Amino acid sequence: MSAEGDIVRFEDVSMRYGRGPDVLRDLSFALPKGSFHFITGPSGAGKSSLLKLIYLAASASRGRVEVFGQDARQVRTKDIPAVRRRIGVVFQDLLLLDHLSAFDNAALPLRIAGFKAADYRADVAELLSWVGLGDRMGAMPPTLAGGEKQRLAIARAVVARPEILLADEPSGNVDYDMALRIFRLFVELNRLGTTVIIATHDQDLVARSGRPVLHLEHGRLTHLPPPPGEGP
Amino acid sequence: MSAEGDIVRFEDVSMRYGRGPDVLRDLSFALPKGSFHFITGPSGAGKSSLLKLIYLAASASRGRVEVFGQDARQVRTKDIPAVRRRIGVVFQDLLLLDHLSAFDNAALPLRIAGFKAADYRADVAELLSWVGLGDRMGAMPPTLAGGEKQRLAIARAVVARPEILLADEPSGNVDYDMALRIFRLFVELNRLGTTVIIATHDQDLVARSGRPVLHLEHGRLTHLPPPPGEGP
Amino acid sequence: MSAAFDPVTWRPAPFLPARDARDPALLFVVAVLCFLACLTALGVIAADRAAGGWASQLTGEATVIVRARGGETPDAAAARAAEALAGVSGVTEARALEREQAYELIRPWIGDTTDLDDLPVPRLVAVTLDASTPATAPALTQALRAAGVDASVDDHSVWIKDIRRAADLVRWTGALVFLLIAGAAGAVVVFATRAGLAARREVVEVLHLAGAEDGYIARLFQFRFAYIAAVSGAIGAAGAAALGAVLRLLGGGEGITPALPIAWMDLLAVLPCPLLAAAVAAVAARTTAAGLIRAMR
Amino acid sequence: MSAAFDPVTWRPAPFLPARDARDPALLFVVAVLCFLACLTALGVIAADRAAGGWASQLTGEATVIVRARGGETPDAAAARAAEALAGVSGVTEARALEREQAYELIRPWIGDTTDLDDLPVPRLVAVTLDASTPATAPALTQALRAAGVDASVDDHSVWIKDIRRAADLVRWTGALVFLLIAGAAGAVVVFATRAGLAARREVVEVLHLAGAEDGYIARLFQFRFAYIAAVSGAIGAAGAAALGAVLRLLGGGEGITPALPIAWMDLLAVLPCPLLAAAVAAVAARTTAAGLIRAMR
Ligand SMILES: Nc1ncnc2c1ncn2[C@@H]1O[C@H](COP(=O)(O)OP(=O)(O)OP(=O)(O)O)[C@@H](O)[C@H]1O
Ligand SMILES: Nc1ncnc2c1ncn2[C@@H]1O[C@H](COP(=O)(O)OP(=O)(O)OP(=O)(O)O)[C@@H](O)[C@H]1O
Ligand SMILES: [Mg+2]
Ligand SMILES: [Mg+2]
Repeated sequence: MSAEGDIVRFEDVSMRYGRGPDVLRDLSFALPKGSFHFITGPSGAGKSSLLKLIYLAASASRGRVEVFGQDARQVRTKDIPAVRRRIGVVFQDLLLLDHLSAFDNAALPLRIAGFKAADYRADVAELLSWVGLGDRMGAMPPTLAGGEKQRLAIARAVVARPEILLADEPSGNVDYDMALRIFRLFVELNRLGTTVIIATHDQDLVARSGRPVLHLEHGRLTHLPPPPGEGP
Repeated sequence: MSAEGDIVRFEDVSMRYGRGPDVLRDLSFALPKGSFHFITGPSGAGKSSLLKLIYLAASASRGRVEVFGQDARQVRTKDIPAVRRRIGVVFQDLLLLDHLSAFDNAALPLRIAGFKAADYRADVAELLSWVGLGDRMGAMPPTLAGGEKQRLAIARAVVARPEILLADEPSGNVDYDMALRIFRLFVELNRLGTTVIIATHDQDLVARSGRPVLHLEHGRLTHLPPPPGEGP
Repeated sequence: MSAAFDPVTWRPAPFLPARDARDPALLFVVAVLCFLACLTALGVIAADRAAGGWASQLTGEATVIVRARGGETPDAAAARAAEALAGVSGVTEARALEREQAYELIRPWIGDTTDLDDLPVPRLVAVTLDASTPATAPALTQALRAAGVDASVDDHSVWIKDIRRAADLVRWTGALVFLLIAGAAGAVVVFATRAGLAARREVVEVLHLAGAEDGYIARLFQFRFAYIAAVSGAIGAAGAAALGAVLRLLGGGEGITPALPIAWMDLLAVLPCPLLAAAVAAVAARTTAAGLIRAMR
Repeated sequence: MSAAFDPVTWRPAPFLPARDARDPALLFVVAVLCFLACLTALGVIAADRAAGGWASQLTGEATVIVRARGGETPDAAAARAAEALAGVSGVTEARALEREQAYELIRPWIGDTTDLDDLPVPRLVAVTLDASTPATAPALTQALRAAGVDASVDDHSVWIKDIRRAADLVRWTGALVFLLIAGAAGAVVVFATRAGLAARREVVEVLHLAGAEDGYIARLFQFRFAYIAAVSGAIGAAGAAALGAVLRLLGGGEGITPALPIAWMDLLAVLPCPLLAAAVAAVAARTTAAGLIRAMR
């Protein structure tokens, strides 16, 4: 059963794509509400796949995934959007809409959540400035530099102050200073109550942050997080 | 005039997109044939733009760019493909073809150069194994992990043993061990005669490599490369 | 460039690329097929009217040939026949024709003659029938026999059968062609919509992953493609109506119009076209979007 | 999965996604329009034949009404007329009809009579004309006058004018509709090809950046889309030919076929359709690809 305060819980979770081999095997862990974790591991270890299970874009082939205290398998199809709106995701391949300006891309979650433009205009502009896109707000993604696109994807993920933030390799295309700046943004968000989970190869950042790490190798968890139940 | 042995030469080069501001300003440098350089600089400094000038996907708004001893401006449109076939590029956004298998993607430059499948089959398979994709050769890019896609893009860039290799952030999505492995691949290629130019944020790699660095800030060169003319 | 961007004046852009709404391929294909469908519809209406016109012209009248008998003069016999026929229900008017008119018709058979009185030239009675309840040939024959007149009735029934058959042929062929083209237009709307939507897969994906409700996404596409189909349907319909109007004007009394008489009111028949196209596109877009979303979960 | 992948048996995959070649939207739209175009072509051919048939039936014969004069018996006059007419160049055969046949034609005018000999019943001569160089009515009249026969010639010229006009109307309308549909089909091929190619922009980009020659890229698209158009053109043409064959079989002697007489050979008229569609698509694909490449440089 889900412990009070665990916002994400995996119990003996395995996962595979179609009829392929298991890319995640027997994962068990729990992330308390308001925690801040890194997921590390070599390329192909299953980091992105693990995040997909959390934002309900894939389902476990065995075991039980719980998000917001609900069994992922029990969430009805029509309730998935509501769950997704509580989760912000920085996708590894960004998934920006090329025909929308940076500003429109960043504002997208707020529009979907039904907010009025007048209410969030200033917030979006401020956030974009914060990630260094203040003078590129009207630009379309194909005209942005690689690191600029990545920062835009981060802005979009955090703009609606989600309860869970999943970031998949959010600093692969930015320099170290910018990576630190982004990390500070995540820390700030975490301080306001968001549970943060970051998949990354940036060992430096992981080491300096002093945050707990879930390390995957070939789909298996090799470093365990601190025992669950010590939520905020 | 172009010094003997300089494979890339910039003379007071500025560049901009459309009617936008200059993204590169007054760049002057020369890269000897067979050299190995890094290009560093914060996000948006103009690294990718500089590489575009070399593979003729953009042209300078002022100044003179020379590639293979020819003025880029003088290359006739119909001769561009021939120049491009001598250059391998790892694009920052990878540009893999989603409907082709990893193997087909990697073999693409060889097919375009007119080689017969029988002649390169084994080489492509060996290269893919080398970058750790030995068991994913039949997979389509959308089913590859982020780092796997990046390694595939690298394999495609080097497969035809180009005279110049341009790699734009080639290790943003791979772990440190894999980044080193890729670096060794580039070194190997360089030893065989390829001029290598890598744009990256990975300060660690740059520092450990001991190779010369072109550092860009706001489109200006701040570290100069060693004086030209010491090529192989 | 971005220098011109001011967040204060920013208005949300449509989630679907505006240029898609001007997608020339979709617009053109749907417009052409709607044009052809409307044109066929106009043609069918006109052909139907033409056929109806021929038939009613023929059913509206009959000719009776009266032969003088037993000393009666031909003219007297014709007058008596006309009188008898006028009394039959379903006859509006019966009028004995002049001797010369009757002679004209049989002249080839007897050659030029100056002395008409010498000849037993039959007389003709032109009968105008009631349009709604025309008298039948047997009824006319019956009345003539009752009046003791030797006459034969020609109600054009042989002709009418042929005309009716030709009219039915035109009507059915037209309807078939119309159904074919309208079906093609509908199918093109469906497929073009599906193709257009498949190209916007990434919009569906991003919105879906960002937590947009399925109905919200489906509605975006539904309105967009309904709008495109309505616009191209309207273009096609307007084109067909314009061509119809040109034909109407060009062929005032002769030319194409007598064969295909188009009335100004007929042009209104193209009105449902944009609506139908929009409805088909809306349903196609909705179901396709729903399918894409299902595949993504 | 990748476990099944063996580099030794690997064969290069086509640069353009194979599923594009089965793009249902493009296939269907082109097939439908080719079907309609071919069907119209068949219809025009058949209508042309029908009209030609009516006209040649009428132009192939003439009727001469012979009136006895100056003591000659009607039969003798008719025989003399037939003889005179047979000598006219452009006449294949001239045959005097029996008295009864002539009487049948004028019976309505004179009523039932048992004593035919009492009546000055004219005689008829049926003239069969040479199909290629038919004798004209004036030539026949001339010959009859020369032979001193009192006769009138009916060469159906009134009817022929009407028939010719109707035939021309059918022919021109058909040709217009055909041109419209064929034009629409061609334009659809062009636009569908452009739309399909725009969706493959990234293939053009990657090949271009990898150093593929412009002609090489253009050719990929050219062959691909020509192939698609040829296949759908063939499907449409086959459908039209099949429908034509069904109509041919259904309406053996009557039904639709007399009005639209389709010959088996006519079905061959659909053959150029796939070729034309392929040619149009090839040119469209080539120019579009070239345009995309130019925009990329
Ligand atoms: N859609 C898919 N279909 C099939 N296999 C997939 C799919 N996505 C990922 N895989 C495979 O699953 C394994 C784990 O992939 P995943 O993306 O989770 O790795 P990752 O840890 O995120 O790697 P990276 O650091 O390179 O992004 C890899 O072997 C990958 O090839
Ligand atoms: N196609 C384009 N149109 C307009 N502006 C562009 C275009 N591509 C890049 N830019 C702008 O030019 C500047 C330099 O971009 P460039 O991609 O060269 O940077 P970079 O050094 O590669 O950055 P990164 O490390 O983030 O990839 C940036 O401000 C970027 O927004
Ligand atoms: Mg990943
Ligand atoms: Mg870049």
